[in-house]
Amino acid sequence: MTGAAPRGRAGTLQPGLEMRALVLTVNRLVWFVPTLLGLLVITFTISHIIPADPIAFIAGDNATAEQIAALKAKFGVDKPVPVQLWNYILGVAQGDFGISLYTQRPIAEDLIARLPATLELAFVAVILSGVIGIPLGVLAAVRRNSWLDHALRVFTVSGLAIAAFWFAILLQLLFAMKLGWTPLQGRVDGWGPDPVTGFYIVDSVLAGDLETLADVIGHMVLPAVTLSFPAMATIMRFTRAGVLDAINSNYVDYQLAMGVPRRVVVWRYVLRNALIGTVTQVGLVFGNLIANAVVVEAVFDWPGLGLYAVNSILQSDYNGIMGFTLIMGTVFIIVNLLVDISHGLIDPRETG
Amino acid sequence: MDDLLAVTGLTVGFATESGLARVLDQVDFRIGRGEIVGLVGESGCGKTTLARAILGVLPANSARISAGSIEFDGRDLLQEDPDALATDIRGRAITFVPQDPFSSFNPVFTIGRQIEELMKWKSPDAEPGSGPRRYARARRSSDLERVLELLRIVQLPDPEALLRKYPHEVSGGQRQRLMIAMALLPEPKLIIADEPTTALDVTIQAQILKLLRRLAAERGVSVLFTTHDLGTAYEICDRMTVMYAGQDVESAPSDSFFTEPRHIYTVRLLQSLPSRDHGIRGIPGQVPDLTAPPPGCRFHPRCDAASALCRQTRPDPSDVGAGHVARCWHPAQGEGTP
Amino acid sequence: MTADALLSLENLSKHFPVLNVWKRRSGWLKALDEVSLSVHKGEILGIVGESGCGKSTLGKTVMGIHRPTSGRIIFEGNDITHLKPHQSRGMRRDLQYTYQDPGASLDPRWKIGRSLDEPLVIHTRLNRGARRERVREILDAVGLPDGHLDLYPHEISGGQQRRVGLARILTLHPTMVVLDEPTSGLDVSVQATILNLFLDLQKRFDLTYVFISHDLGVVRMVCDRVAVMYLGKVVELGSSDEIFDRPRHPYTQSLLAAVPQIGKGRVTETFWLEGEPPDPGNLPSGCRFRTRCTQARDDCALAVPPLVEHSPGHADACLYSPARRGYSPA
Amino acid sequence: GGKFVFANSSAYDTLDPHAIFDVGRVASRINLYDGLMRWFDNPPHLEPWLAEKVEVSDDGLTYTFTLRDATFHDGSPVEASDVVYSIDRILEMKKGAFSLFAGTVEPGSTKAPDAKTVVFTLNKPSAIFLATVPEIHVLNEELVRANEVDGDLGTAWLSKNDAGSGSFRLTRYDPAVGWQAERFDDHFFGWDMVEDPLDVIEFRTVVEINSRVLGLMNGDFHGTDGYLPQDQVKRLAASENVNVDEQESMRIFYSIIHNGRSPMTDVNFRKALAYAFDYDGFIDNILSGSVARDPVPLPNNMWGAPADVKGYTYDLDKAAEHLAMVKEPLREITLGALAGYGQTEQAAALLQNGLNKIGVETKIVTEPWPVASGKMRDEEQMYDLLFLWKSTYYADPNNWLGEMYACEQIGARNNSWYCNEEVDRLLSEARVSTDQAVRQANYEQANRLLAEDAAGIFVYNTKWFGPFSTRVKGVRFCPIGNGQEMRWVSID
Amino acid sequence: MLETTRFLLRKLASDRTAALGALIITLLVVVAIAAPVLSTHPGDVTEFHPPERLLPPSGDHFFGTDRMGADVYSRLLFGARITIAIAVIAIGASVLVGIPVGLVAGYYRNWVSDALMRISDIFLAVPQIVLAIAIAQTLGPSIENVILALSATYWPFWARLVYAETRSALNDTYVEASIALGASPWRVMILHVLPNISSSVIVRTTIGMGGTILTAAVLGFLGLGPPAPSPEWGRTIAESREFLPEAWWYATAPGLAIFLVVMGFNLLGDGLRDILDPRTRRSGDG
Ligand SMILES: Nc1ncnc2c1ncn2[C@@H]1O[C@H](COP(=O)(O)OP(=O)(O)OP(=O)(O)O)[C@@H](O)[C@H]1O
Ligand SMILES: Nc1ncnc2c1ncn2[C@@H]1O[C@H](COP(=O)(O)OP(=O)(O)OP(=O)(O)O)[C@@H](O)[C@H]1O
Ligand SMILES: [Mg+2]
Ligand SMILES: [Mg+2]
Repeated sequence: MTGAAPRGRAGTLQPGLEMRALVLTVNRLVWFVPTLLGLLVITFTISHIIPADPIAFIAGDNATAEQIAALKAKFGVDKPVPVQLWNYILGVAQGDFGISLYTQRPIAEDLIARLPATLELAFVAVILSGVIGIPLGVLAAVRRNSWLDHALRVFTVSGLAIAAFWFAILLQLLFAMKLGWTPLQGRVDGWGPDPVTGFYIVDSVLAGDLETLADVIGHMVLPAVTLSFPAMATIMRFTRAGVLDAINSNYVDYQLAMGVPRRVVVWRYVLRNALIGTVTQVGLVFGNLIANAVVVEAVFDWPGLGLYAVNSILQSDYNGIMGFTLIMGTVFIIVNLLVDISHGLIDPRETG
Repeated sequence: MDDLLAVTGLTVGFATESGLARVLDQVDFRIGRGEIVGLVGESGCGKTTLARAILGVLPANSARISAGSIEFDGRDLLQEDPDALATDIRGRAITFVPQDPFSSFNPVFTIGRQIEELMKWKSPDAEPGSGPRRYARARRSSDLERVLELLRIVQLPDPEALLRKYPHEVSGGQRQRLMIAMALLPEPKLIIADEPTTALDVTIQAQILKLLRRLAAERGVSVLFTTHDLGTAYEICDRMTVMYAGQDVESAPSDSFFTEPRHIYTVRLLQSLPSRDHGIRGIPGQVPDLTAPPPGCRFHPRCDAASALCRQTRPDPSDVGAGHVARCWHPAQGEGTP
Repeated sequence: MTADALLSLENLSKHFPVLNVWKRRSGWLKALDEVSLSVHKGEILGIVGESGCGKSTLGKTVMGIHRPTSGRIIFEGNDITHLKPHQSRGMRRDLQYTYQDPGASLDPRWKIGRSLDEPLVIHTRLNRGARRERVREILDAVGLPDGHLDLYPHEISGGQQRRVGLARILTLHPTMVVLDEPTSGLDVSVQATILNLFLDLQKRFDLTYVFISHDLGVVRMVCDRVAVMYLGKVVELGSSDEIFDRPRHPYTQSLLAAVPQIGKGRVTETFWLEGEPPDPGNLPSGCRFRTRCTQARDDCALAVPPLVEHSPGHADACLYSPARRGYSPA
Repeated sequence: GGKFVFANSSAYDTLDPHAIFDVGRVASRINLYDGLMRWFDNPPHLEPWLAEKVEVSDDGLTYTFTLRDATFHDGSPVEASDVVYSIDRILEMKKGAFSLFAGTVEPGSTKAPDAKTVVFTLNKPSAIFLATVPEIHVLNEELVRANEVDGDLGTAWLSKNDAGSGSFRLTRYDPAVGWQAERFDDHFFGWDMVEDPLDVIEFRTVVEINSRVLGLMNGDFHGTDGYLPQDQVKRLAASENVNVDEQESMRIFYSIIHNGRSPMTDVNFRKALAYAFDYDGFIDNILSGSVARDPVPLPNNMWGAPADVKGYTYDLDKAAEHLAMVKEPLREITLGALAGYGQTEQAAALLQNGLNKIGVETKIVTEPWPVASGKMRDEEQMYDLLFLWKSTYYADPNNWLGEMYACEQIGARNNSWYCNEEVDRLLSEARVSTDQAVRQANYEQANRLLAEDAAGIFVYNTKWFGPFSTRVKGVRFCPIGNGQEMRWVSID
Repeated sequence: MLETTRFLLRKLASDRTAALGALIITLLVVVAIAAPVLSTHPGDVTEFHPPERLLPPSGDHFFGTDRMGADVYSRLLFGARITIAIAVIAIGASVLVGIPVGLVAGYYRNWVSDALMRISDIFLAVPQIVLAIAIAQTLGPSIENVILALSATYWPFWARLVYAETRSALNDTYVEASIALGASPWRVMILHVLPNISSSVIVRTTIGMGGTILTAAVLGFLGLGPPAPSPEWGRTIAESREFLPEAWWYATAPGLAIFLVVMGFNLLGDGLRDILDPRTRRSGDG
C-alpha cells in the first residue's frame, strides 16, 4: 500500500488493562443470567413435549388414578404450564433439578457426584491437546509446506473427521483387547483414592498412593487421547494459522529485519499473537470436547456426566437429560466467559 | 571510491503463480559514508525489494537472487553466513525504519518490552557473537538509560510513561519517532528507511524528515531512503537513484538530478508533478508485467525517444556529469527540465 | 454570493458518539462542526486538511450517507437536509459522491458492466438496450474500452478502477460530484492522467466538483476555490490563489510550509510547527489549533473564532488574522 | 476367605430391596437381605429361610410363620414386627414386588401375635402366595424408621444403606461404581456348610460387555451375568481362566401380540405372524443354539409345560395361507424392540424379514425400557408386537401364564389384551387351587390353547451360561437368584 | 453464473486437497444414488441370512457380514443414502432459517434483530450435540427426529455467521455506495450482501455437512437415530461393539466410511475457503 492516508489514531480513552478485564467480566456476567434463563426455557420446553408420561413411570406399574393425581400434585405437573416453568426456574435457582425418574435421587446430587470425573478427563484432554497441539502448530507454520507440515496436516484433517466413538473403539480394540497395554474401560480398578477433590489424579497424589496413581493414569490414557485428538487438531490448526498470520505481519518483518533471531521472534512474540486466536477457540474446543465426552465416556465406561447422560437416554430419564443439558450449558457458558476474559487480558486491543 | 555500500549487478526474481517475476534487473546502487541517498520510483518498481535484499530478509521460499553482489563495509553480504548477518550486520551495522509505523509494532506487547528485546540483542554494549544467554542487569539498566535519552532526542514527551504503553495507545507520528529511535539505538552505520513518511500527514512528515536529517547528519550515519514522492526525496537526500520496473535508470546528486535529469523516464516523472508552469502531464502507457518484462531498457515501450537499440540492450551506466550516472541510450539534453 | 450557489451548507454539523467500554456514549466526536460554505455552479471547490479533519464526513453528510446532527444542506434551492436516500432519488441523480477508494465502491462480485448499470436500474425506466447504450457512452467518455464491461473490479488496475468509479456516477448525468481523495495512492504519472480526465469531463458534462484531497499540490492545480479544514472546522476559505499565495490562518500557513517544494528552500530546515493534532474526541476549548499555534494567545482559548470574510472571497477563522489586523482600528 | 468381584451389567441405582424387583439387580436384595422363605437350585425348590416353619390353614387363607433366632446387621434381633413392617411397606410403596401381593394381602392385615410369629391373612385363596414370600425382604424396622425423612418410608436412606439381616453386610456403595459387602458372621444360617466362605463380595457395574468379558478373562472379575451373547460365551469358554456353567433357566423370550387391535384380532393373522418368524435361524444361527426352543409361554422346564405341543415353525407358505384368510384390512405393523437389547432388535428384524416376504409391511421401533413399559400398559400406545423376555420372579406357572394372559391382568401384566374365557377359567382355577394335579392339568391345557390361538410368538427358553473364574467354587444356580447368591461360594 | 461455476471448477481442480474432497463427496453421492447397482447384496438392507452371520471379509462379502448375516458392504452403500439425506435436509433447513434471520437481523438494527441474535446465542450456549441429544431423545428415535433435532440446533450457526458477515458487509464501501445511490434494502440485501457473504456461507455449510454427519452418527450410535434394521453408519458401529474384537470388520467399515466422508467435506470446505475467500488465503498454503 502506498500513499494512502494514515489510519488509526491514538486512543486516549482507553482504560487500563485491569479496568478492561473488569469491564469485560461484568459485561459477560450481565449476559450470563439471561442466557441461562433462555437455556432453562429451552430445556423446559423440550421436556414438556415428551411422548411418555414421566409421572406414570414414577408411579410404577400398579398405581391407581388417585395415586397418579397425588404424584402429579406433588411434582406440580397439574399446574398451568407457565407456573410450572416458574417453579422449574425457581427450583433450578436453588440447585433443584428434579428427581431422577430412574435412580429416584435428586438429579443435582447425581450430577455433582459425576462432575469431577468428567472435568478431570476434560482437563487432562485440554492440557494434552494444548501442550502437544500448540508447539506442533507452530512447527507446522514455521516449516510451512515441508513434509512435517504435510504430515501434521493429515493429522489435523483426520482429527477433525474422525468419529470420536469410533476412534475410541479402535483404540480399545488395539491397545486394550489385542495388545493388552491399557485397561479397557473405567476410571480406576475398584474404588479409587479417598475422595478429596474428586479428581483421582490429585487425590491419589494427595494420598501418596503411587500404585493407584499409576492405575488412574493407565485408565486415563485411552479416553484422554480419544478426547484430545480432535481438540488437538483444532488447536494445531488455529495455532498454525495464527502463527502464519503473525509471521506475515509487518511487526515480525520488522523484528527480523532488525536481526532479532528468528527463533526468538517466533517462540516469544509470534506465539503470543497466535495464541490470541487459539484462545478464542478454546471455547469451541471445549464444546466439542464435552460433546465427545458423552460418547467417549459411554465407550470407556467412564463414570462421568456423559455416561450419566447416556444412561439417562437408555432409561428415558428426561429429568436426568435436562439436568445434564443444563449443567453442560452452564459449564460451557462459564468456559466461554473465562475465554473472553482471558482474551481481553492477553490482547490489549480488546475493548469489549 | 570509498562507498559504505555498493550493490553491483543485483538480479532478483520472485517465483509466483504466473512464473518468475524479474523484480530487480542488474541493479547498481551505492551509498557513500554519511550520505543520504534517495531511492525513488513508482509503486512496484522494486525499491522495497532492493532494501530487503540489502537487509538480507527477502522471503527465502520465493526470492531468487541470481546475480550480483552487495558489498557493505568491505564484506560481501551475499556470501556471508546468514546467521552471522543476523547477529552482527542486521540491526547492528544496518538498521531499518519501516514504512508503516501502525503495524510494525507487535500489538500485544508494550513498547518498552519491544525496545528492550531489541536492546537485548542489538545494544552497542552487547558483545558481538552468538547473542545473549542472559540479559545482565547492569547492561539492562545502562541500555535503559540509553533508550530514554534517545527518546528525548527524538522529542518524545514523557519517555518513561511511553515505554509502558501499548502501540495502539500512541499516535502515528510518535510511533514513527520511536521507529527512528530504535533504528539509531544500535549505533549503526547505515539506516534503511523504507518510505518512512508515506503513512503520515504532511505536517508530521515535515517533522519526521527534519528529525531524520538532523540525526543522520549529527551522527554521521548513512541513510538509504526510499520514496515515491519526489518532493520528499528533494527534502532529505544528498543523492538520488531512480528506478523503473526493476532497473536503476539514473543516479545523481540532488541538485543536478532535479535541474538536469538525463534519463527520459526521470524527465517524464518530474514532468508529471502538478505544476503551474506546465500543467498536468502524465506518462502514457502502463508499467510492464514483471513476469514478462520488455527486453533492453524496460521503459522503452513508453518512451518517445526509444530506438531499436533500446529494445535490445540495456545501456551500461555512463557518466553524464559530476557523479551523475544515467543508463540511457538517448539521454535528454536539458530538454524539459522543470 | 449564495445567489448562484448550487449547494450551500448552513452551520452543518456531524457529531459521532464516542462510546466508552460500557458501550455508553461518553462524549461526542465533532467530525464536522458548524460548517458553512457554498459551492458555485461550474466551479471546483477544494477541501484540504490533515487526515481525520472531517473532509470525508463533509462529503458524506452532504450526500445523505451520514445524517447531519444539525444545520441545513440546500441543493439547487431545495432543503435536502433530512431526506433519506430513497426519499431523494431525484436529488441523488444530480448529486454524486466518489469514494476515497473507488475500487472498494464496486461490488467485487459484479462485473463492471453491471455495476455501471445499477444506477440506471434504480433511477430510470430505461430499457435494457437504452441502458446499455448509455453505459457504453460513459465508458467511452472515461476512456475505457468496451471490453472492460465484462471484467471484474479486481481484474483492472487501480487507475482504471477510479475511472470506473467515476463512470458509475456519471451515468446519471449529475450536476455536482463530490470527489473524495480521487488520486490518493496513485503514482504521479497515473495521477496526472486521472486529473486530466476530471478536468475534461467537467467541461464536457458541465459539472461542479467538490474536490477533497490532502495533496496541496494537486488542489492548487485543479481547484478554483479552497476550504482548509482543521478538526471539523473550516479555518480558511478563499480562492486558490489567495489561499496558496496569501494564507492567513496559521494552520494554513504551516500546512503550506510543510509541503516540500522542489527547487525551493528545504522544509526540513524551515518548518516550525510542532506536536500533533489533538484527539478529535477531546478537543481543546476555543480555537482548535491553539495548542500547536506559535502565535496563540490567552484569548484564543476563550471562544471558537468564527469564519470571517475579511476581504471579498477570502475568509479565515483566526482572531489574529493578518487581514483582521489590517482592518481593525487597533 | 478372599474377595469375589462380580461385574454386573446394570447399575445399582438404589439398594432399597422394596423399590426394585428386576433380575439385573437381584444381588443386592439376595445377599444383603433375607426373606421368610427362599428359592434354591434348578429346578427351583422353596425352603424356609428366616422362618423356621410355616402353617397354612385349611381354607388356604391364613399363613402362620414361625421365625428363627436371627439378628440384623446392627445386632438387633429379627422380630415378627419387622416382617409386618416390611410387608406393609411393600404395600404402601407400590413398587417392586408389590404387584405380587396386590389384591391378596391387604395393608394392616398381617399381624405379629408375638416376637416370633407372623400371621398373614389373605383375602382370597392363592396358590402362589408361598412362592412369592421370598420377595418380602425383611427390614430392620427401627433402623429404617430412624432414617425416615418426610414420610418417605426411608427410601432415600435405604437407597444407599442396608438394614437387613442377610449373609453379607454393606460396607461401601457408590452408584457410579457399585457396592461392596463383608461376610456377616452372625448370620442365622451360620457358615459351617461352606468350607471357606468369602470375606468380601463386590458387585461392580460394568455396562460394557467387552469389559466384563475381558475383565473376567484376565482375572479382574470372578463372575458376570449368565446371559451374554453367545459369541462372547464362546470367547469365555475358550479362556483357561474361566469356566462356563450351563443351566437351563426360566426366562422365556417371546413377542407380545396386541390381540386387542385389528388385524391382530384375527387368529389367522396371528398365525401368519407366528409362521413368519425364523425360529431356527434365530436360535441356531444368531444365538448359536445357546437356548432351547420353547413353543409355549411357559418355560419348558417348569411343571405345567405340556410335552405334546410342537409349536410353530418358519413356514412362509402356511403364513401366506393364513394371511389370505384374514378379513380385516392389512396395514403397516409396528414391531417393538428394546433399546440396548440387541437381541430384541434382531428378532424384530428377522420377523420383518419374514413378513416382508409374505407382503406384510412393518416398521421397527426401538425404545428404551421405561418408554416401552409405559406404552405396554396403554391399549392405544402399545406396539402391535413387542419382543421381550419374561423372567422368573417366583417359580410358579402363574409367574408366566397367570400374569401374561389372565383377563383381570389386562393393562397391567397382560399386555396382549388377550382374554379368552376358557383360558381365563383354567388360569383362575389354578391360581386358587391347592391341588397340584388340578393345577398342572389346567396349566398344560392353557398352554395348548394359547399356542393354538397364537396369542404371542413364543420363541425360546433361555439357557444360563454362568461364566466364573476357575478359582470360584460352589456357585448354586437358581433361576430366581441367577446364581448371584454368594453365601455358598468360595474362592482360592 | 456459468462462468463462476467454471471458475470454481478450475480452481478446485488446481487445489489438490479440495479436489480430493470434491472427489470423495462425488463418490459418496454416486454411491448413494447407485447403491442398488453397486451393492453386491442389495436385498440385505431388509433381508437377512442368519446362517451367514459374522463372516469375515471375502470375495463375496467385501467387508464381511453382520450380526444378521447381511452383507456389510452393501448395507454401507445404502447407509450412504441415509447419511446424505440427513445431512442435506438438516443443513438445508438450518440454512433456510439461519440465512434470512441473520440477514434481516444484520441489516436492521433494532430490538427485533437483538432478540433474534439473543435467541441464537442461547442455542449456541450449549454444545450443539448436547441439545440435539436432548431433543432427539425427547422425540424418539427416527430419521425425521434426527433431522429435526439437528436443524433445531444448527440454524443459529448460520444466523450468527450471516449476521456478522452482513454487519461487516454493511461497512463495506460498495454496499454503502449502493445505499447512497438509492438502492432499496431488499436490493442491497439480496443483490449485494448475500452474494458477497455467500462464500463464507458456502464454506461454513460444507464444513457443517461434515459436522452434521458426525453428529448424526453420534445420535445413531446412542440409539437415537433410525431404528433397526436401518443401515445407518452410527448405529452399525454401536451394533458391532458386542462382537469385538472378533468381528473387527463390522466396526471398521462404517467408521472408515464416516471418516472418509467427513474428511471429504472438511477438505472441500478448506479448499473452498482458500478459493473463495481471499482474506484467509494468506494463511493457507501458497
Ligand atoms: N514476495 C514476493 N513475491 C512475489 N512478488 C513480489 C514479492 N514481493 C514483491 N513482489 C513484486 O515485486 C515488485 C516490486 O515490489 P516492491 O515491493 O519492491 O516495490 P516497491 O517499489 O517497494 O513498491 P511500493 O512503492 O508499492 O512499496 C512488485 O511487482 C511486487 O508485486
Ligand atoms: N462512522 C463514523 N463513526 C465514528 N467516527 C467517525 C465515523 N466516520 C468518521 N469518523 C471520525 O470522524 C473524524 C473525521 O473523519 P473523516 O473520515 O471525515 O476524515 P478525513 O478528513 O476524510 O480523513 P482522511 O484523510 O483520513 O480520509 C475522524 O476522527 C474519524 O475517526
Ligand atoms: Mg515498497
Ligand atoms: Mg477521508
